[in-house]
This record gives sequence, C-alpha cells and structure tokens, in this order.
Amino acid sequence: MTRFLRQMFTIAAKDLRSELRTKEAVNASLSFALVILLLFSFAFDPTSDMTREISGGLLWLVFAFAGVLVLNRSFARELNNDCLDALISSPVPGPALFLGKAIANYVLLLGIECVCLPIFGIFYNIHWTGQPAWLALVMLLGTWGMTVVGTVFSALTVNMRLRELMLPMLVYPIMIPCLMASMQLTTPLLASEPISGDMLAWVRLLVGFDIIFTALAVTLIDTVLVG
Amino acid sequence: MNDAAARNFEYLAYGLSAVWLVLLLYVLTLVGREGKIRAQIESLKRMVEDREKR
Amino acid sequence: MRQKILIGIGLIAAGLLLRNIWLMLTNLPDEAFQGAIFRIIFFHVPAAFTAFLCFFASLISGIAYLRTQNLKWDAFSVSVTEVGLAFGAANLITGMIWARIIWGIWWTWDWRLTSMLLCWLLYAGYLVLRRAVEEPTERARLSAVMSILSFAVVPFVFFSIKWFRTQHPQPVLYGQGKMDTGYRAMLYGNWVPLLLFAIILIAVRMEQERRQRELDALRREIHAF
Amino acid sequence: MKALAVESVWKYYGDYPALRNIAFDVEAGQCVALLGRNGAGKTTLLRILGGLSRPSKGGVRLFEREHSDRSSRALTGIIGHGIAVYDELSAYENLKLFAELYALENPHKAAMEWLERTALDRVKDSLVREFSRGMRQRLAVARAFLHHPKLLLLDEPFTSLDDRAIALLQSLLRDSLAEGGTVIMSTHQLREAMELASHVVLLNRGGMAHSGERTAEMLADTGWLYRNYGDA
Repeated sequence: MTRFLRQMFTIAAKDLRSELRTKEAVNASLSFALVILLLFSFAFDPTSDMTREISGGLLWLVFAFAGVLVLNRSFARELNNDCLDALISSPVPGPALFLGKAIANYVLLLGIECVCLPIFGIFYNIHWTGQPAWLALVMLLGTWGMTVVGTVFSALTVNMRLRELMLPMLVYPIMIPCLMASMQLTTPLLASEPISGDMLAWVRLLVGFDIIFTALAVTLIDTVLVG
Repeated sequence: MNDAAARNFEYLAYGLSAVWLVLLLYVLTLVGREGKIRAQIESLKRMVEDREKR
Repeated sequence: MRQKILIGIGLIAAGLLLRNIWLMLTNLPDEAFQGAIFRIIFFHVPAAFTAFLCFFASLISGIAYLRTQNLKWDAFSVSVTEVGLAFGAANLITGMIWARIIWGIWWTWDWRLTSMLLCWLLYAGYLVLRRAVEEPTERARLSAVMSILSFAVVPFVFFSIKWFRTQHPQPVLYGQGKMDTGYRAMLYGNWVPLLLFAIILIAVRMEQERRQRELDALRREIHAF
Repeated sequence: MKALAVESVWKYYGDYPALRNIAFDVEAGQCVALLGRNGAGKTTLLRILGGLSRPSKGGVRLFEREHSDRSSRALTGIIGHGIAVYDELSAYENLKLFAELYALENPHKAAMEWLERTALDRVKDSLVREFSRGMRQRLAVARAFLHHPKLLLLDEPFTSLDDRAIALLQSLLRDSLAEGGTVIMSTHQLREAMELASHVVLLNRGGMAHSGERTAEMLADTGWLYRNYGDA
C-alpha cells in the first residue's frame, strides 16, 4: 500500500515537474481563460444584475474550457519517445499511474482556477470572498469530478486520430452533471449566500459523481491502457 | 371538439410521419452501408485476381 | 432461415401497429385538454423506452465484451446504440411537434428534453469514438469503456431533473399520473411493435458488422503477404 | 529454471490472427533471437511478453509466475522503438524517476551508478532535450538496465542505435547473460544477432516456423534459416 502511494506521488511529481518546466499546457490554458473572460464581456453588459445571476455558470464555463487544454496534455505528454510503454511495462499498477496523473492535473487545474477567480471578480465586479469555505469546497469537489473524467478520456483518446478534437467532444457531455451542480452552487456563493436547504442536494450530487467516477476510472484504467 | 382542425389531427399526422421518417432515414443508412460492404467485396476480389495473375 | 424469421417478426409488428393505430383513432376518446394530438404520446413514450433499453443493452454488451473478448458483443453494442439513437431522435422530434401545439414553442429547455438531448449526444459521441479507431479489437475495447462511462452518467442526468423546475407533464406512468387505464394499455401495447422493429434493425445491423469484420480480416490477410 | 513460458498464444486483430498458436520455453541464461519478416508478428509478440498487450488466447508465464502478476514486471527490462525517457527532465531525474517507480532500495545511488556506467555523469543535470542522439540512446539503455532485469526484451535494438550505443548494449547484454540473465530480441541485423544468440525462434505469418538452438550453419550463412524454414 505504501508502495502504491509512493509510486502514485512519484508520477504526480514527475508530471508537475515536467509541466512546470515547459509550461506548455498551463500557458495555453491561462491565456485561453483570459480570452474567454474577455469575450464574455462582449456577450452581455458586464455590470448588469443579470451577470450576477449567471456568474457561477460563467466561471465554470471558463474552468471547463481552460481545463480541457490541460487534461488533453496529460497522456499526450507520454507519447513522445514512447514513454507510455515504459510506464505500462514497469511494475507501477494502472490505478497508481492514473491517480498520479489525476493528482497532477488536479493541482494544475486548481492553480489555474485560483488565478482566474480574482481576475473574474475584478472584471465583473463580483465579491467572491463572501463564503470562502463553501466556495473552496465546491471548487475542490467540482474540479475533482472534471479531473477524473478528463484524465480517463485523456488515456482513452491518447492513440486516436484527431485527439485534440475528440477529447472535448466526448468529455463535455459526461462532465455536464458535475458542471451543472458546481454552477448551481457557485452562483449563490458569489452573492455571499450560504448553502442550505435544497441546495445541499447539489453538494450530494457532486460528491456522488466524484466517488462513482473515481471508482469507475480506477477499475477501468487497466483495460484502457493495456489492449 | 369534433372539428378535425381543432383536434389537431393535422399535427398528429405530422408527428406520426416524423417517427417513421426518422426510422426510414436509419434504414437508408443501413442500405448505404450494405452498398459499401458490396463495393469492398468487389475491390477485394479484384485485388485477389490481380495477385493471382502475377 | 434467419431472413424468414426477421420477415415474420416484421409482419407481426406491422399487423400490431395497424391494429393499434386503428384502435387509437376509433376507440380512444380525445384527451380533454389536448385534443387529438395527445395520441403522439403512444409513439413518443415507447420510443424513449426503446432508446433507453437500447442504451442499457449497450452497457451490458460493453461489460460482456470486456469479460469475454468476443467481438459479437461489440457488434451488438454498436447496433444497439445506433438503433437507440434512431429511436431517441424519433422521441425528440415527436416531443418537439407536441410542444409546438401544446406549449406553442418547438423547443424549451425543460430538463426532460434537455437530458434526452444530452443522452443522445453522449451516445453520438460513442459512434464518433468508434470512427476514430482503426483496429477492430482496440475499437471494441475502448468503445466498451465508453459505453460503460456513458451509462454511468445517465442517472446523474436524471437526478438533476428533479431539482429543476420542469414544464413537462407529470410522468405518466408513476406518481400522481392521471392516466386512464385504456391509455396506459395502449402505451404499452404500442411499445411491442416498436420494440419488434428495433429488434429487426439491430439484427440487420449486427449481420452487417459481422460481414465487415470478416472483410477487414480478409483484407489484412491479403495485404500482409 | 524456466525464465519464460509462452503457452499457445493467439492474438487477434478483429478476426485476423496476428499470432497463431505461439508456444516456446526459454531457460534462464539463454539469448533468443526472434526472427521473421515484417508483419510476421515479432513486435506483437514482444509487446505481449512485455505486458503492453494481452493475448487473446493462451498465456505467458514469467519465472513461473502468472504474467498478470505485477511483481513479475520488475524482473523485465524493455527497449522498444522509442527511447522512453522524458525530454523535459534531466538525465539524473529520468533515471531516478524510473528507479523510484521500480521501487529500488536507493534510487539516488542506482541513478548515479548508471550515469557513470554510460559515461553521462558529467551531463547528469542537463535536460535530455539538449542531448545528442548518441547520448539519448545511451540513457535509454541505462533506463532499461537500471533495475537489473532478469529478462530483457529488445525490439530491433541495433537498428536505431549508433556505434557507441551498440557497443555499450552488446557489452551489457554479455554481462547480463554471464550472470544468468535472459535476453529475447527481435532483429533484422542477422549477423549481430546470431553472434549473441544461443537460440532462435522464427515467426512466419504469425505462426511458429522454427525454434531451437542456434547452429553453426546459421552463423556461417545468415540466409540458411530462412531458406530452410521460411518461405523464401
């Protein structure tokens, strides 16, 4: 068990190190996020009350669009020099490989989100600090759901033609329940209202989504990687 | 309520034909695929003959 | 023999269907508020049932393929998904026509409509994924995983419906459905011929898939040497 | 001891059998040359042996263990077509990474030892991206030998390597064989392979054409094997 954890964190550390060294995905993702934030301001009046009402949706759209750029690189990174073969033929179990990569992606996505959030607040005049604990929880849960789904599909599409197109096509419909819940929860939080009553159902949905897809991913990853 | 137009019979007809139209479209794709398979068999046969001649 | 059985099933289905349409038009009274158009429901709902049954079958055959590595399951999985998509489309279109009359708009982002559309897109993605993989065994393996993941999302999609306000008429078969038993019998009665048609389509598609597989193997055999 | 037992392995691509009933045993200490034309199934077989692919029928046993047993992976080393090291990591980081993944006792020491043996210790902190072709190849060899594998699987090892890397690889293979290690390599370079090999396995159209000891005729005349067992 400790060996499993050590291998998992070794993979995560390796992915983070090589990503932070090249910054390929992070740079692309951050600049893309900024462009989307800018584009939204043309779509509607950024100061109106209406913006406030859909702020959660906007924010998570930015996260989802920018996030897929990071997730796409996750397994594609291993294609160079056939590194994926070396990892699969090593004694590292598939789930450790998967979870390691998912953790690396999780950290990267959360980092990007933490950069986007204040920018979003400034651009659209939203005081996002009203419910910091709840907001952090929703971001942690929602991002994990996105990460798990995205990482599995990154492995699934790694050898395919048109990989860059395939991933978003397949991944967004599956992510929708997770994104929907996050959006529903984030909107009141950005208006500094706490989560209570009926809204807790969305939190449960997020937790359920995370658990079920993590379990599915861990059981299916060996089938995906070894043909 | 016995007037056909008020009872929306026209749209009911549209609705029912829509169902069958969709299924018909699917059948057409099946027919198309059948044609493709035929063409593949033909080209494969030609390839084998070509090989045997040489 | 196989063909004769399929033709037989087709005849039975057509007979049942004609009888049902006759009964529908002559025997059943109009629904009080909706007029004749409500009869669309006898196709709309069974089409949705068929579509989801197909998607469920795709899940089962995906698991069966991963267990047995038998490509017949893969052929079944594609056929069933494609037929499910066809019936899903029929469901969406009849729903839109009905909505045009009753609600006055073609489309509304009611959650039942949206989730059907979402499932439709999900399984359309399954077909796109299949086109992107050349090698049959790898295609079978990856698409089996895809169909398992897709079906895992379906309950989440439907859970979320409950928590959104919905304009859709109350679910007709459970809850406080005020559906008359005559209507209900017709709803299920009309499901039978639709299901029979689905079975024929699936059988034809599976046969095509089998021949395509043999062709691919033959081509490899020839090209290899 | 039997290092490897291939038990009637079949591999299908669709309905097409790419491997048909392959069965042979390899004793520890043997060096097997896996021969055959392009498309005969050499790479497919090596991928199955390396755990990168699963057989459709039949099974593989490594050191009397089931192949699916992950612990047996630690005993194999693989050199494929790619160099399988990361461009954006340094030479030292690459070796240490794999030493950790193979759960070696002392990853740092293992990495340093192999950097020295492959004469890369002076550039150990440079990124692989900046390496010359030859240096990258030597690092790839070091990566494969890092965990002292008892079974080496090499896919066309001599085709992509330069002279210095070939010399290094050959000396490492000789050392490994002398210590009782086992080597299986697919190759086109018949002369180099025949000199090293103690046994040969010839594949033809995915089936076994011949397997047995490498004889003097094979060494003297590299075409002999194909003329006698393959269809020329």
